[in-house]
Amino acid sequence: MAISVAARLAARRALEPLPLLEGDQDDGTLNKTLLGYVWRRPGKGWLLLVGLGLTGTALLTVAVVITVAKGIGMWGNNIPVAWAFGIINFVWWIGIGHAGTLISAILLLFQQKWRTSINRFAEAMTLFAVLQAALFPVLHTGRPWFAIYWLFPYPSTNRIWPQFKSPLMWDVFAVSTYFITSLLFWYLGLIPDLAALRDSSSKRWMRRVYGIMSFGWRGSARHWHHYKIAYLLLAGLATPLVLSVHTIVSYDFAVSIVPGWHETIFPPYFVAGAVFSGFAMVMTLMVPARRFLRLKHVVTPRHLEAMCKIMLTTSLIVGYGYLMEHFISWYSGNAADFYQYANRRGILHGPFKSAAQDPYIPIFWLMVFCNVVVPSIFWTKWGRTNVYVMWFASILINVGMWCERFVIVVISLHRDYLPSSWTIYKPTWVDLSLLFGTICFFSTLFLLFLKFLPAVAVQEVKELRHELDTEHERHELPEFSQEAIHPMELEVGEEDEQEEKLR
Amino acid sequence: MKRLVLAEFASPEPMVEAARKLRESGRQGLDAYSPYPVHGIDEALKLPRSKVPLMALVAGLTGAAGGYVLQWWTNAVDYLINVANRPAHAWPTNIPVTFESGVLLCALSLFFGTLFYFFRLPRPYHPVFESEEFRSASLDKFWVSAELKEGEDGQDLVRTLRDLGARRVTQVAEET
Amino acid sequence: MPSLKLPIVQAHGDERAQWRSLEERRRGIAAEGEFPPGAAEVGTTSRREFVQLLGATVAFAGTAGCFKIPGEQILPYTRQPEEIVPGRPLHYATSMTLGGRATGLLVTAHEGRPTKVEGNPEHPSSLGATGLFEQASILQLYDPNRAAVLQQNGRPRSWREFLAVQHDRALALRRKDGGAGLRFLLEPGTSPLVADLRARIRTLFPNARFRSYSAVSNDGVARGAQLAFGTVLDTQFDLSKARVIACLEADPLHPWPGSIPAMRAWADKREPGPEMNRLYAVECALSVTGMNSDHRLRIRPSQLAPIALALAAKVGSGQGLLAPLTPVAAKVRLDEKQQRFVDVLAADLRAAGRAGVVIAGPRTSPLVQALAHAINTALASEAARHRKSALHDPDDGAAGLRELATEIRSGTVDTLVVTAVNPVHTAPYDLNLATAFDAVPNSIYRGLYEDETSKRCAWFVPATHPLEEWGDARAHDGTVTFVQPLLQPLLNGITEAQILSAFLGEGDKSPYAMLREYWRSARNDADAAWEKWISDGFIAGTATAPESPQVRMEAVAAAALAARFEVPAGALELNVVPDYRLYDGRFANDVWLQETPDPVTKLTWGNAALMSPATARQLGVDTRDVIDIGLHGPPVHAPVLVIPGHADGAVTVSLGYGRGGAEQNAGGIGFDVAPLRRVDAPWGGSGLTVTKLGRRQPLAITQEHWSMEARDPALDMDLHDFEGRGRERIEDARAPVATMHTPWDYSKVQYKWGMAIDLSRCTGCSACMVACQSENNIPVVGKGNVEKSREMHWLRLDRYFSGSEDDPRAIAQPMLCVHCETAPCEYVCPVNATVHSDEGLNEMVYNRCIGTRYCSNNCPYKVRRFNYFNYTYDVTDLEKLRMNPDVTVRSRGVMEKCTYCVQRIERARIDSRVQERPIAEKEVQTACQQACPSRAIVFGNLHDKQHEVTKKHADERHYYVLNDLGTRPRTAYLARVRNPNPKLT
Amino acid sequence: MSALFKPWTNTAFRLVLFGLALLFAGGLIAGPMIYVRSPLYTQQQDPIDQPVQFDHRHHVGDEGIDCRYCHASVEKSNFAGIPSTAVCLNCHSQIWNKSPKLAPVRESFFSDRPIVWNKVNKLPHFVYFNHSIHVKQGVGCVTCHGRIDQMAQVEKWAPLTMGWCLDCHRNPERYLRPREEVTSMTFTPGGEKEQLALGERLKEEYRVATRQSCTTCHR
Repeated sequence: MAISVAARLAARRALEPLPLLEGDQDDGTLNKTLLGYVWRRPGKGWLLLVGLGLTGTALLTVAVVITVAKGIGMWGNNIPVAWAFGIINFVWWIGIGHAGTLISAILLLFQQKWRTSINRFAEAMTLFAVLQAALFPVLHTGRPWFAIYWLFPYPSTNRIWPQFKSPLMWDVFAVSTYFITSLLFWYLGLIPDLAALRDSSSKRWMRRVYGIMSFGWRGSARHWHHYKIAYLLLAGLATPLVLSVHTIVSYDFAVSIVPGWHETIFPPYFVAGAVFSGFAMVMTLMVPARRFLRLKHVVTPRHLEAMCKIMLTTSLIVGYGYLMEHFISWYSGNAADFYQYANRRGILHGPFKSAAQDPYIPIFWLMVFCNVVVPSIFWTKWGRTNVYVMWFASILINVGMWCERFVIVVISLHRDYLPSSWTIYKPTWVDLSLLFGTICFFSTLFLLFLKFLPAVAVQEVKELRHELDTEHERHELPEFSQEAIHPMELEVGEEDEQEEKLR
Repeated sequence: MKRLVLAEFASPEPMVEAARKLRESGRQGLDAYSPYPVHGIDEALKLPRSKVPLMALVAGLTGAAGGYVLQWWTNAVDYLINVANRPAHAWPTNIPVTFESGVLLCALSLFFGTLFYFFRLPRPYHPVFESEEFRSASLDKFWVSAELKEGEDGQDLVRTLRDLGARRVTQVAEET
Repeated sequence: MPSLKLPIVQAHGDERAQWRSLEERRRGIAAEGEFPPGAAEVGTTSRREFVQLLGATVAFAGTAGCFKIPGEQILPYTRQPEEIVPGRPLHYATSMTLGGRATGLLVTAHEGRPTKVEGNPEHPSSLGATGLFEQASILQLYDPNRAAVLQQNGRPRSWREFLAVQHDRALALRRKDGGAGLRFLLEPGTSPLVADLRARIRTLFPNARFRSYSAVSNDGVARGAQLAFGTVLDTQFDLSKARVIACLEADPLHPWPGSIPAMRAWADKREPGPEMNRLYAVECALSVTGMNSDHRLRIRPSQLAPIALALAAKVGSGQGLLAPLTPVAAKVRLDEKQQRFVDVLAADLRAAGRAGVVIAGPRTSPLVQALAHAINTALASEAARHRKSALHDPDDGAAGLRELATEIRSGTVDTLVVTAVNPVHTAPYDLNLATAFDAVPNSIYRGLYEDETSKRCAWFVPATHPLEEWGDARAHDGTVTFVQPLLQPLLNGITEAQILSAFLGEGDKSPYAMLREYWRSARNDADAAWEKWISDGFIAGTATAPESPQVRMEAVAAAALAARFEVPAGALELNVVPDYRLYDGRFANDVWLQETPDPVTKLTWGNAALMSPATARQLGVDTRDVIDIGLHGPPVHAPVLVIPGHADGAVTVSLGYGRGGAEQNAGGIGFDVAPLRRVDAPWGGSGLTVTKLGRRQPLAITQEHWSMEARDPALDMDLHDFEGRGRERIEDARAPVATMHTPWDYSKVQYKWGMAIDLSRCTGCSACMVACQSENNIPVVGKGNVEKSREMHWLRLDRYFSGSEDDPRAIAQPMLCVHCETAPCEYVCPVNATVHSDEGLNEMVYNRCIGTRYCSNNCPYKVRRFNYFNYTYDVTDLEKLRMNPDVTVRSRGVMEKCTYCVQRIERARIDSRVQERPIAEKEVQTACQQACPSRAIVFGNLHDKQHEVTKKHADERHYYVLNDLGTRPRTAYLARVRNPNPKLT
Repeated sequence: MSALFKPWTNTAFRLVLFGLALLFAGGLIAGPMIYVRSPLYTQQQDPIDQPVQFDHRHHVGDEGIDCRYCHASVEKSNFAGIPSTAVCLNCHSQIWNKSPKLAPVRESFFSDRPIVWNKVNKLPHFVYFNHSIHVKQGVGCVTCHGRIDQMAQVEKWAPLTMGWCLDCHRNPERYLRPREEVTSMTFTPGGEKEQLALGERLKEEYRVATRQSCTTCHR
């Protein structure tokens, strides 16, 4: 029997990917929409948010000063829980900082076209996240004024060197390398757009500023010639780097002998968790940003959906990690290990009654809920296309990933080998303001970035549009360019609501 | 003092075409400018293969080697200490730092090398900037520049460019 | 520049003479020969010391980096005392008296500054060991809160003014009525010198009265002896003669004054085998002795007498001396469990015969005491030794106070001299002593601190610390012991003898002169032997001869018959005990003791109402709930602490807290139990009322978790088990663990340091903790930080319970850095701050540490401590004198941990190499080892095959904690083996 | 309307970048490292005033008094010892007993108040140095304190950094001398080679076992 045209169209519609760019764009419109807002006067909402951000940053400063002036005693840390918020926040931020490089590097290598509209954005987020993370390793030491330079191998008058068997030394190299590389990668991509800003600005002094920032870039073919390769190589470099960084962070735990830390599964599961939280953070920031910067035509539902899929995948990996830890702890028959995980889950504690009374059990289950249950909503097309859903989900995932680090760091330590030293950890106000403060500092930097730099890699989008033109991709599915607008119309309500939130 | 003729094109293809024609006509000191890398311009201008990968490779290997030697020398040679009964020179523990230092040096070379050596930047002033219209080169238009020889007035060059489809042709001179 | 006068420098007049004589007679390890002069720096502060403290107070202490070393000065002597070599410590013999019993000490001094207390190996009540109190006394010496000013109603007065005033007044009293208005309330004492002074005062003032009082009285002993023997005798127990030991509310395994020999003797017979002794404990609150007992019966206090009676009857079983008790015992009703316990114990005692002994606690009722005496006599026990008590006054607890109070109220007392420690605070509330003291026109109080009592007295005289005074006393066995000062009174202290002499009109006579004169008159060999006595610290062979008195059986039986045992059913009982750390509160300002966890409850900085889990459930309270407890008097607020093994239906509280004196550290810590005590029932009673206040209060407990959770760090097994399955457990716990790394070769080095800790010997008394704190300048972190579990003790005592919550099996385990050969802490340190020495020590280099705390995370034993704050920034100049100059004072933000007392190793190493000889076996002792009363800790060179530590490392009981982690510790533990009675298991 | 920047800005821009790079490398890395090695930081050759103008040139050089006469505990203790006032007066009660230079000494002796000297060789509080063992093993005074006999006013001669200590602890043979020559200011075995030969011999003879374990000096 014959299949109706409508049905065939519907079927194709379901299979065809959503468009990467919406509306009929050319370089001119792209310049207007992607660079234009830099010249617009800052809105009230923006000012308000920056204000809040700065207040939080002030709080952060206070917390840091107090910590350095009085000592780590201002935190809740104790023996055996000698690491707590400091390290949790460090790992959390570093993890978040993984999405940027991943998107821009790995997706570039895989030639995923959809990366172009979000990579700049994600890279900036990476930088600012790593900046937060970088605060903690030094701050959490007892004597930061020494840590700041004793951790580097320089010839000192006492002839003593750092100890390279320590994962902390690996951390020092990994984090600093990661930060520097991401910064350079980001800036290299930014240069042509800075030139574009220089040339599109009306004020001469502004043109001067951007002129200097762009090092006098003039888009010469001889430059593009090297530029393409250099950019590609940096991407190729950043890919193993991004994997190495969280692997090394996971060594901080995996290399130790603490039950709950000494896990061979850590490196992959940490990297997956990092990507997971990173994408969640990109999502959290992107959903409102694309609305207020009017970027919907370049950051389309297709991008959002792709991110949802990645989050779903990584959440599955993470979930598998959780499962394995608990399984192995039982399978290995190691009492300390078994107790460790029984004490986390609070159920199936075998002979250890006391394991069921741990005050931290809810945090473990919150983690499971946020990182395993919540993301499974992305199995549905609805979940992947409804911005409300993905936005709230992404926020919950950020919470969940923080909990994961709490579970690993604090819960493992407070129930280690000798029960005689077991104790409970309670954070102090300094701990909390450090967490809150870094979040504010992060958002402040991000808002400034959104205001003064192009949030989308303009030159790459132009290039993409050009490619699409030449490939006549758009001509293949004229009717879908209409259909594809659909999900955006659904959002109208949400936009107003979000605008409300900011006013 | 250096003099240039600048020609603006609306889209990449005619620019590439014009560039090729000029080169084939044996003109020296050619260059093209575009907001994003344009396909085909490289061979149009017959640009030699880029040395960037070589530089990156050398830098990366140097970094890695340096990183490894540093660890080995400091912990196993210069001040050998019994740390937890582990071998003083334990190569597996040296892998992370070796890798990271390799990446670091490679990245630094890629950024600063290309910027300062291959691009000869920073260069806030360049003759092309003498023309206000040239601003479009980083936004949405595509330019070709050709250097004028001593005493050449360049009228014919202007004409050829117009014939090649340039929407706008100007002549700039390097300020001294 | 902080600078304190060095006594030697400012010495003058006959004081100088004393110092000379004393120094010539110093005993000790200082190198022999003629000493040319050297120098000491900045007053008593030695160079090392001074720079350290400077470092500690300067911000960024311990910088090797950015800051220049600040300027320093050196103050050499003007005339150098011969024997002082700057930088070399000297050791003086002296002693410390508690409850009238002197413990011989050897005190280390750097440039005239006492820094460490050790036991005097030759002294009978020390045997080289010390308890918590002796160890902590050094801190008290330098306590900035100590009183320094002699005052009359708050106005400063000079000693000579005091003498003048009192002399005139005394004369008046004497003329009036032979001093009928003169009363003395002294600390229980055994000093021959004081005895002589008292006698002379009596001759001058025939109607004056002397009494002595101490809150921790042994009144039971005196009354019991009176009942049993018809005369007051003091009983000691030589446990080396005992195979079966029954403790009735007795606690001989904690270093109370005079009980160190008992601990040693008991421990010596804990080697598994036929000769192994067996310990039964019958008690209310779980005590140190109870934790170490092979069998323990928990009872309410009121049940002790019936059980003792039943036991006596059972041991006698109708024949011999104890026969008269059989009919009396018929009225005793015991539950089935108690009955069984008593039967088995009685049988065991009878079987043991002369090797059996029953020890009744010093505060048990006279009847229990008498019954114990009766049993011991019936068994012809060789362990019980009766001697004439050396105390000046009968130890009758608060009875003397009551008489005094009535006398005062009747207005007969004009002058009251108080040298007893703080009676106003410790006296039972029904005496209302405070108001009584107010009524005395001329009251004089001599004390270390301006405390509750000084507020109530017209005159206050600052007391000398034992390390500041000349004097004498008697050891637990009567041996004459000398007290020799290590420095002149830092704070113008006055000795008890000086106060008494004031009433003899002898004017300002130096304590040394008094002592010298007395002994010259007392013994004709004094001049010849004096130097030896002082340098030995005691007169050998002056122990009181034991007596073998007859038990007046009929009196005992009559008392037993008269005794009423039944207690209203369900009535809650109170049990008051002296505190394991503060004694009666006299050490309340000693932060070392405040922060030392209670050996049983692990509670620091305060006391609590201890009760069993069952009782807590019944009262609907839990640990940290605040309750009101009252016993026929005003209630007191007390936090609950649920402790397994406590008797049901009873609550235990300890003395010494809730202080309101001028002592900053003691103020507001814990609650005062005086309102719960009455003169006729000072140690509790039944009818305790408890009301829950619905409030909670933080408790600074250092160990919250009781169970070992299947990790078995402390192996604890019964004898039969040890011969069977237990042995496998031990062998598993020492089996070599496979490793990828070729073990480091230590065979080349001369010394391979190691330690062995015998859990069978360790009673958990915690003396080692204080010794370690004193030796290694370990800071005190305070209540708040202990609540956050940031205590700094390098050596802690873990206490685990196993078995049932009601009748648990308890074990204490000293836990300190075990110096793993493959130390997990080392490979995670990014800056090489903790590494291995060529001799296998796990070194901690403070000045390299940046405080990542990674090492602590990776230490499976959790023995590493972190300076979360700068704990030494507010140390006063006075306290700085206490610091051990051989150990760095750690700055904020660095890790620290047990170093095996490496400073002692290095000192010995350098000495031995300068003298071109190897280090001798006993030359290096760790502080904990030296202090341990039961010799549970041994340290030494594992290369030395003859060394005790090497033997212990080969012992069949030795194992390594968490062996399966493959850390290869240098500290071996010896499994605890108990010797339960098969009939009871 | 001319270009945004003038040609000279190219050069200027590059110079600025170069300057910044230099500032970072020099100011943050090289600078401090040079500083801590310089006498400015190590306090070598810092003049240190003393309450009494004691001239070692005269006492050691001219009179040839042995170091140990005043620094008496050097062979027994970690601390070499500063002479007590009485020691000064052993001689100066006879000679120069009227000299105004020695007024503070006499004042100290009769008032029984110590003379306050200023320390020259200071070590951080976490470093434990012991004179007796070094003297015993044949390390000369001059090796660490320099030619005291040529110093009018004693000054810190060696940097006393850990690296400096390690130099000797790693190869003592370069510095050892016979025990009887320890206090000699002028002893020399000859050249480099002789010193090594002598050092090796003495190392055997004195059983010198220098240690590099941390707790040797840090406790």
